[in-house]
Amino acid sequence: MLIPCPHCGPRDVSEFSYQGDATRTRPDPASTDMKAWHDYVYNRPNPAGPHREYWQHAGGCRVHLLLTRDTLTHEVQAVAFARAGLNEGAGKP
Amino acid sequence: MSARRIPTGGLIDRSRTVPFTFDGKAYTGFAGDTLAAALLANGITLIGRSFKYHRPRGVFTAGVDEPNALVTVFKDGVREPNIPATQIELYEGLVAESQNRFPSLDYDISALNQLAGPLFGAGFYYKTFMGPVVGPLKGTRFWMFCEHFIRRAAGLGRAGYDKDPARYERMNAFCDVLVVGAGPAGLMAAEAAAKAGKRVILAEQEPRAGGAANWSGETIGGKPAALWAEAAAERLAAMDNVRLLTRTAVWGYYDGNNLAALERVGDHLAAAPKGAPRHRHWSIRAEKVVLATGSFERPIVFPGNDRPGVMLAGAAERYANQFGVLPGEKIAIFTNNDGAYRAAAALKKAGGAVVAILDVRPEISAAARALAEEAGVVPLLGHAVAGTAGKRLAKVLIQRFDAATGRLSGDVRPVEADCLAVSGGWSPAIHLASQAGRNPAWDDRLNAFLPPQPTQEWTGAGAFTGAMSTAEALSSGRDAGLIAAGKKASRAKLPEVAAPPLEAGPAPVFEIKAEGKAFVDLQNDVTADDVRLAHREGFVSVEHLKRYTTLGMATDQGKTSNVPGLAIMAGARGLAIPEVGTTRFRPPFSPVSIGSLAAEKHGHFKPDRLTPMHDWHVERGARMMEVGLWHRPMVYGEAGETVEQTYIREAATVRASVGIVDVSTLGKIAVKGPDAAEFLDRVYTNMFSTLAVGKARYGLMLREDGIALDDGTTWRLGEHDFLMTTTTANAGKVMQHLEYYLDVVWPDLKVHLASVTDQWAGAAVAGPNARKVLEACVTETAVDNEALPFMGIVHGGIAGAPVMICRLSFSGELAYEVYCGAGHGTHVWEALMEAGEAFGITPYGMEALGTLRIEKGHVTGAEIDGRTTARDLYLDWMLSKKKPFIGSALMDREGLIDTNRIRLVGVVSLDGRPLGGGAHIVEKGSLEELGESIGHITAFCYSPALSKYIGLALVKGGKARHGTRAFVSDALRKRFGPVEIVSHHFFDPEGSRMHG
Amino acid sequence: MAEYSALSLLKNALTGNRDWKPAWRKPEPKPSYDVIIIGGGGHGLATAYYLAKEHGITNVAVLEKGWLGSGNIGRNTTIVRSNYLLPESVRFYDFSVKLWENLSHELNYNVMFSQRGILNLAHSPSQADDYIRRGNAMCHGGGDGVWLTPAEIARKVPGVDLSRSARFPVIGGLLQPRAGTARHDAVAWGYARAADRRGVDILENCEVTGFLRDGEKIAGVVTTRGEIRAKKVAVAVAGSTSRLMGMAGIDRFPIESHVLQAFVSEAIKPFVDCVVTFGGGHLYMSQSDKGGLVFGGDLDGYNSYAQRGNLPLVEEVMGEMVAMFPAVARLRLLRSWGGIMDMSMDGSPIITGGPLPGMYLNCGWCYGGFKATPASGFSFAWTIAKDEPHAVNAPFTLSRFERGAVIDEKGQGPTPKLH
Amino acid sequence: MVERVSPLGEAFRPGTYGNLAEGPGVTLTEATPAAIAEASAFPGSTEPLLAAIETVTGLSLPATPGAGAVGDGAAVFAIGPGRYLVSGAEGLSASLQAAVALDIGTVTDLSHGRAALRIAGPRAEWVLAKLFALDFSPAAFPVGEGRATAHHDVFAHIQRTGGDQFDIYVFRSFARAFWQELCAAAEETGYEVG
Ligand SMILES: Cc1cc2nc3c(=O)[nH]c(=O)nc-3n(C[C@H](O)[C@H](O)[C@H](O)COP(=O)(O)OP(=O)(O)OC[C@H]3O[C@@H](n4cnc5c(N)ncnc54)[C@H](O)[C@@H]3O)c2cc1C
Ligand SMILES: NC(=O)c1ccc[n+]([C@@H]2O[C@H](COP(=O)([O-])OP(=O)(O)OC[C@H]3O[C@@H](n4cnc5c(N)ncnc54)[C@H](O)[C@@H]3O)[C@@H](O)[C@H]2O)c1
Ligand SMILES: Cc1cc2nc3c(=O)[nH]c(=O)nc-3n(C[C@H](O)[C@H](O)[C@H](O)COP(=O)(O)O)c2cc1C
Ligand SMILES: [Zn+2]
Repeated sequence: MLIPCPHCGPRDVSEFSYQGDATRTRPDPASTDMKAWHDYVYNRPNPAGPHREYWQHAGGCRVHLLLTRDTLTHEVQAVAFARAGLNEGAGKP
Repeated sequence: MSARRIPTGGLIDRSRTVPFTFDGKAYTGFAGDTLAAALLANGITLIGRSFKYHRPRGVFTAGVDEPNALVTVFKDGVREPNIPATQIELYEGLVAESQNRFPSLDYDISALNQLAGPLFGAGFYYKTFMGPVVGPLKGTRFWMFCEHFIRRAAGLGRAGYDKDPARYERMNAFCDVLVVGAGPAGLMAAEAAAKAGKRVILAEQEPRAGGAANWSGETIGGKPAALWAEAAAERLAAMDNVRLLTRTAVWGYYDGNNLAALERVGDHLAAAPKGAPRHRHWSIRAEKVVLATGSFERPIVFPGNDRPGVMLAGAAERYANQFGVLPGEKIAIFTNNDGAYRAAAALKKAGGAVVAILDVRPEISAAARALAEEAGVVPLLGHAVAGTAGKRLAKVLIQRFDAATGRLSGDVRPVEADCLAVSGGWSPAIHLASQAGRNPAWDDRLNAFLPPQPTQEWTGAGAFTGAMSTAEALSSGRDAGLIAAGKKASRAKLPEVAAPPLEAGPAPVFEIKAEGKAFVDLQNDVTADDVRLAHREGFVSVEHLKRYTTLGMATDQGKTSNVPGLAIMAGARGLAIPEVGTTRFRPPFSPVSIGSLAAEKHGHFKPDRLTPMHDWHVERGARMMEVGLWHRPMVYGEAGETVEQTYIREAATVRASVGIVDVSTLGKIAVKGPDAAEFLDRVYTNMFSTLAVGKARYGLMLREDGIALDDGTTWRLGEHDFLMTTTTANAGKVMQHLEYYLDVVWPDLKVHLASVTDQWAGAAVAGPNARKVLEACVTETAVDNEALPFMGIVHGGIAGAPVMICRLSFSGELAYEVYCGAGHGTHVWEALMEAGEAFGITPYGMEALGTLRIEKGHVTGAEIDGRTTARDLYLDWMLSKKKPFIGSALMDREGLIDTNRIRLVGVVSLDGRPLGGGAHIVEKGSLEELGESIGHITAFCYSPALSKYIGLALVKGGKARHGTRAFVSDALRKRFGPVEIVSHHFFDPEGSRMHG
Repeated sequence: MAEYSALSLLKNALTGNRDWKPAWRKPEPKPSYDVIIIGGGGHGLATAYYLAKEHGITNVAVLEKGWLGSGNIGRNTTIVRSNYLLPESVRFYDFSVKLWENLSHELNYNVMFSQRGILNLAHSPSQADDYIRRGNAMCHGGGDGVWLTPAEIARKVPGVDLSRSARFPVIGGLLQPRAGTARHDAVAWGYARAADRRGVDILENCEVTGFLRDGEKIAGVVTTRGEIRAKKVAVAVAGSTSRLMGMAGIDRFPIESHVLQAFVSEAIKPFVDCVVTFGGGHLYMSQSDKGGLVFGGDLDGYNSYAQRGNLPLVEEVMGEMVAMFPAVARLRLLRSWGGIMDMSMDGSPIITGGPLPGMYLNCGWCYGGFKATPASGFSFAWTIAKDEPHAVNAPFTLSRFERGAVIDEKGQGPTPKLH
Repeated sequence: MVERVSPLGEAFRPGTYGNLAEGPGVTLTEATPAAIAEASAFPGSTEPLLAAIETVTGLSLPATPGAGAVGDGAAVFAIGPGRYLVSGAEGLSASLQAAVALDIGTVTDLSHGRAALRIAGPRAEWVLAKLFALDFSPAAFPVGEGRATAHHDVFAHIQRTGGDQFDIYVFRSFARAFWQELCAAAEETGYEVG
C-alpha cells in the first residue's frame, strides 16, 4: 500500500505510523463533560468504506497526514497535511 | 544418452553434459534440462510418493503447476524440501532425493494406506480418534497419541535444523510498466511499452523468455517461435529502459500497484558468484502492469489418472520440443480439445509411437484431424480412458464415451502405453489478477474462468485473457504494452504466425466416472469420490469443499485441480460451474523462500544501536545486554565475579565514593519555540512554565486515559529552549505522542521538536565524591553547590570538549549528568574516569543502576507499565491542580481510584534469600498450595546499603500494608518465603545525600 | 449420539461411504425464534450449542452471511492457551481450556485439540520478568506454567536460535503445557453439527442488513433471506461488530476493525512440536497436522475490512521467523491470508447484555478469540438465557471503559492497533 | 577543539571488498561535514527561513518539497515541510540561530547526532535500491535534492550530492549497523572503503 505524502510523494506504508481515526475532536481541555471525553478517547466510527484517519510519516518527513482511505479496498482517496498551515509548497515530488 | 533422449532439437545444450544424483544414483543430463526432463531422459518415471496414500507418482507437468514430482535438494550443506523437479535447473553436482517414502521410493510401506482407502475418505479424522471417555487416555490423550503417528505420516519432505547459510536480498524497483510473463504476449507488450519510452520491467519465472513459443513448434515471423522469442528477448535486454528478469516469478499483487517477485539468482548454479544472493526478493512499484501470464493446462479426471506416465499433453509436448526428451515410447493421448493433437504430432515427430488418441468429442476440427494424421493414428472419437494399470503406467483402459450424458459404454479395451498425455483444456493464469480484482468470470467457450475486473492498474494480454492463439497473443500483447504506455493500439503489421488453426475451447467434460480412485488433487490425494462425499455431508460451498477435503491446498495450490474439482461439485449439486464459484486466490502465486522475504534481516533481524562509549565498555569487559535496540553494559565484571557480586560491588562503590554510568540512551528531545513552555504545561502533569532558565525539573506524562506514560527530567536551557529527557524504552513513543499533539490537536502552538538523543553522550557521575571528580576536570565553570545547586545546569568544558552538566540524581547520591557532543563521548568519559581515579571511581552497569534506584524507590518501565496511574505510584504530588493536562480529565474515574488497585510498595526478604522480578505476593499459602495473589514484584536486588534482598512491588492496597508481612510466591522458580511490606523509599528517604 | 466413531467409519467404508448425513441441515428460516444469533463463527455457533445444551433453549437460529466459518474462525492460527496476566483473563481463558479438554467428546466431533504446549521465548531480563510475572499469575490463578532454561528449550524445540550471538539471545521461556492447537474449521463444524442435532437452525447465506424494533427494543432482524423476529438477538460478528452496531443506530463504538495476516509454509515432516513465540518481535508459530508451519505476527496496523494485508508485514514476519528458526529461510511460504479483527480499546473482549434492550453482544476478541470459543459460547449463552453474566464474563462489560476499569493485558491503552 | 570520533569505529576498514570481478562498483566513505543542523520554519515562514539559510551558507533553493542545493563545503535539503538539514562549516548552528528570528523558526545542532555516509560510483543507485524504497533514478531524484526515508528501523536523510554520489545522514547510534548493511549490500558489486 502506498500513501501519497504531500511532501515526500507516494511512499510505502511501512514508512508510516498509523494514528487512527480522525473524526474525533478533543473536548476543551478544561471540560468536565465525561461523556464527551469518553467518546473522544474510546469510541470510533470504524466505517467499512471511506475512513478519515491520521498517519504520521514517521520514516520520512514526520508530518501527520489526514487521509481518506477506503477500508474495504485500501484505496487512498484524499490526503492532506493534518496541520493546515503546512500546505505551503506541497505537490512535488 | 538414453533411448528417451531425442538425438536433435530442443533448447538444451548437448555439448554440456551435466552430472547429478537422484536418490544417491549418478545420472547425467544436459545443460538446459530441468531435473524432471533429465530424469525422464534417463527413463526414470517414478519420482515421488503421494501425501496420504503414498501412491507412486511421476512427472505430471513441466512447470510451476507440478503436483507430483517434488524432491528434496541438498545444497550449501542444507536440505531444501518440496521442490518440483520441473523447476530445478540441472547444474553440475546437483543432489536430489525423493521424499515421503520408507524404506525406498520403489517400496514404500505406507502404500498399505491405500488398502484402507475407504476409511480415509475426506474428513475421516473428524469422526474418530476421540478416545475413551474414562481412563488414562481420556480427554486429549488418545487423540494426541494418534496425532503423533498421523503427523509422521503427513508432511512431504523433511526440513533440516541447520542454519541456512545462503544470502538473500531485497530489491526495490520502480517502473512505468511491469510486464508479467515473457511469452509471446509479454514480449510484445514489453517491447511496445519500451519503444514508447517507458521504463519497463519484464519478469519471467522460467529461465528463458518465450513461454509457449519455446515448445509450440510454431513459427513466428518465419522463424521457429523459440528463436523469434530469443531474438525479442535479446532486443529487450539491449535497451537501457528495460530490465529483463528471468527466473523471476511475480507472486504477489499488493495495494498501490506494488508487486512482489522472487528472482532465483543462484539456484541454477553450483555456486553463486561472490556477494550474489541465492534469491532476490523484488518489491516492484509499477505505474501500470501488463499481465501476460499465459494459461495452465488442466487434466481430465479418471480412475488411475495418477500413475507415473500419465501427464499433461502440453507437458509431454514440451519435454519433446524444448528438452529433447520423449516422455514415453508408447504414447496414448486423451483429450477433450484440439490442443492435444499438436502434442500428438510433436511426439510422433520426436520419435515416439502414438498408440492412440482418445477424444471425448464426437467430432473434431479438420486441423486436428490433420495433426492426427501426422501422428500416424486415427483418433478414437467418443472415447475415454476408464482406467489404467501398472505401477508405472503399462496399460490404458479405454471405453466408448458419450460426452452428452457422461456415460461410458461398451467393452473396456486395454491399450499398451507407458505414457498417457491428457488434456482437459486450458485455464488462464488469473492468480495475480484475482489478487487485484473482483470475481473471475466463467467463459462457456473455453470452459474456464477469465480474469476479473481489475481493482488496480493492470491490463491483460495473451492466453491470460483467453485469447489462446499465438497470433492473438502477439496482437493483444502489443496493444496492452501500448495502452500501458499511454498510447493507442497500433495497426502496424505483426510478425506472421504459422500455426495449425486449432479450436481453443474444450468439450465440457471434466471427469470420467468409473470404478477406481480418480484423483482431482494429485498432491493431496483428493479423489472425485471425496468431492462427492463432501457434497453428501453438506460441505457444498467450494470453500467448504476445499477445507473439508484439502482440495487445492497443496504446494501447487490447485493449479491443475481447481477447475475439475469445481466441476465435480457443480455436477453433484446440479448447478453450473459459475454458480458454484471458485475459491479465493491468495499470494504467493508460487511458493516463495522465507529467507528471501526476510532478506537482509536474515542473520540480522534488527540494527544494533550503540552509545558513543560502546567500544570503551566492551574493551573494559562489560557484559552487554539488549535494551530495545540498544546495547548497554549490564555489569563490568572482574575475573571470578558473579553478576551479583559485580553489581553489589559497583553499587556499593557509588554509595561509598563515586561511580559513572553511561546514560546516553535516554531519549532526548529538543523542544523549542515561543510556545514551548505552554506546550510542556499541557503535556506534563506538573508545571514547566515556572521553571527558571538553567534549571531542570522532573516531569510525569499521562496518556489521555489517565494512565502514566513516561517520566523524565526536562531542562530549561533558554526561555524558549527546553531539553526533554525520556526513558530509554519510551523515547520513540513519547516523541510521536508529542508530535501528534502538535500536528493534530494544537496546530497553533509554535513549537518544534527534534530528536537529539544521538547528539548527546551522557554520563552520570554519582556518589559522595562526585563533585570532587567534576572539580578535578571541569573547566570554564564552577560546580560547587552555589554554582550548581540541585537541579541546576551549567555549561563548561572537560578536556577541551564543551559539556553541559545538570545536577540530578537517579541513584539518590550527589550526582551529575554530564552531557557532551556524542563524538566527544569517549573523550569526556575517559577524562572523568581519570579524574575519578583518585576516588576509586567505578563504571557501573544496568544492574547497579537498578539497585541504586530500587534503594531509592524510583520507578521505571517495570512500574510505569501502561496500567498504573500516578496515584498507584504515589506520584500524585505531581498532578497539578492549576491547569488541565493530557490525562487530567479521565484520571479520576472510579476504576482508577479504587482502593483495591495494586500500588507501589517496597518489600524486604525476611529469609535472606533473593526475591525475583515477576514473583507474586500472597498473604498466605505455600508452593504446594498457592495463595491468592495480591500483587507482584517489579524489580529486586541485593541492597548493599541495607544488606538485604529488597524489591519494589505493586500490591493491592499499597501503603496501607506498610509494616505488614506477606510472602513472596514464585511458582515458576519454586521460591516461597516471608517478606515485609515497607515504604518504597528504602534509602535516605529525606534525600539528604543528593541535596548535600 | 455417538454418530461418529471408529465403528461408524468402518461400517460406512464397507458401504461405499454412501450413508453419511449432512453435518448440519440447510433449513429455511422460520418467521421467528426465541433467540437469533448473528454470526456463524465459532462464538455464534458455540453460543447456540450451549443455549440448547445448557439452557434447553433450542428455538434458535444462527445467521451467517456467507458460508459457515468464513470469518476468523476459518482463518486463525489455531492457538489455544490461557497464559494471561490479569486475573480476569486468567480465569476466563483457563475456564475455556478446561472446556476444550473435553470438547471432542462433547461434540462427538474430533476438533483435534492437541495440548502440545506453548513456549514464549524471552530475550531480555525485563522480558523474562514480565513472562515470569505472567506465569506466576497463571499458576496462582489455577492454571499451569513452567519456566524453561535455554538448555531445556534446546531439547524441547530443536532449531531455535539459542546462540549468544543471536540479535536477541534467548534467556529463557515460559511454557504453558496445557496450551496447544486445535483444528479451527472442525471447531466451527463440530459446534454447528452438535447445535443442529439439538434443533438449532443454521442459516447460511443469510446476511443481516438491519434490525426490527418494538419501540426501543430490538425485536428481530432484516436479512437477505427476509425478516426474522426474535425475543432476543445476540450479535457475535467479530470484525463486523461496528457495522452491526451501525445498523442498530450506534455509530461510535469502542472497536476498530483491523487486518491480521497469517501464513502457512509447505507441508514438511514434524519440525516443531509445540507452539513457539518469539519475544524479539511478535511472532507465533506451530505446525499443523498436515505439516505446514502456520504462523503470524502483528496486525498490519490500520483499519481494514479487506481481509487481506500488505507486503511490509509479510517481510517483517518472515524476518522474525528466520531470526527465531534460522533453518526456515530454506523453506517456502505457501499461502498467506488475512482476517478482520475486532480490536477493542483495552485488548479484552466484551460479553454482555445490551447495549440496546433485547440485544446481547459478544465482540472485541482482537486476535485471540479462537481459544475463547468454548468459554465465550458458554458464558454468552448463560448471559442470554439468564439475563445476567456468568462469573467468568462478568468483568468483560462495555461500561468498563467509562468506569476506567479496563482489562489491559498489554498496557497499551486505547490504541487498538497495539493490542 | 577536540576532534569528533567517528561512530564507525573498527567497522571502517579501508580496502576493497566483495565481488571485484568488474572492479569496485561503489566507493563508501564517511563524509564528515564540520557541522550539521536542522533548521525548521513555523508554518508560513519557509521563505524567510530559506533566506536565513542562504545568508549563512550561500545556498539558495526553492521552497518546494525535496529541494536541495550543494555547494562548496555546504549542503542543504528539505527533510519535511519547512524543515531543512543543513551541513557546513564549524559554527554553523550558531550562525543559523543568529539569523533565524524567534517567530520564524528554530535551529537545532545535530553535528554529533547524525553521521553522514557517502556512497559513490556507477552502481550506487543499484546498491541503495536494496536498502531504500526510493526511486534513485536521476529523473526522479536529481542532484541536490534530498529525501527523508527509512531502512527498517534506521531513519535516513539522503541527498544526491553528485551524478552518482549520495550522502546518507543517519542517527549516530545506528551508524555502525547501517554502515555494515551498506557494505553487505555492496558485496555484490564490489566496493572500496576509503
Ligand atoms: C489470521 C488470524 C489468526 C488468529 N490466530 C488466533 C490464534 O492463534 N488463537 C486465537 O485464540 N485466536 C486467533 N485469532 C482470532 C480468532 O480467530 C477470532 O477472535 C475468533 O474467531 C472470533 O470469533 P468468531 O469465530 O465468532 O468470529 P468469526 O468467525 O469472524 O465470526 C463472525 C461471523 O459473523 C458473520 N457476519 C458478519 N456480519 C454479518 C451479518 N451482517 N449477517 C450475518 N453474519 C454476519 C461473518 O461472516 C462471520 O462468519 C486469529 C484471527 C486471525 C484472522
Ligand atoms: N496448446 C494450446 O492449446 C495452447 C493453449 C493456450 C495457449 N497456448 C499458447 O500460449 C501462448 C500464449 O502466449 P502468452 O504469451 O499469452 O502465454 P505463454 O504461456 O506463452 O507465456 C506466459 C509466460 O508467463 C510466465 N508466467 C506466468 N505467470 C508468471 C508469473 N507469475 N511470474 C512470472 N512469469 C510468469 C510463464 O512462465 C510463461 O513463460 C501462445 O503461443 C498460444 O498458442 C497454447
Ligand atoms: C491453521 C491453518 C492451516 C492452513 N493450512 C493450509 C495449507 O496447508 N494449504 C493451504 O493452501 N492453505 C492453508 N491454509 C489457508 C487457507 O487456505 C485459507 O487461506 C485461509 O483459511 C483463509 O481463507 P481464504 O484465503 O479463502 O480467505 C491454512 C489456514 C489455517 C488457518
Ligand atoms: Zn512525508
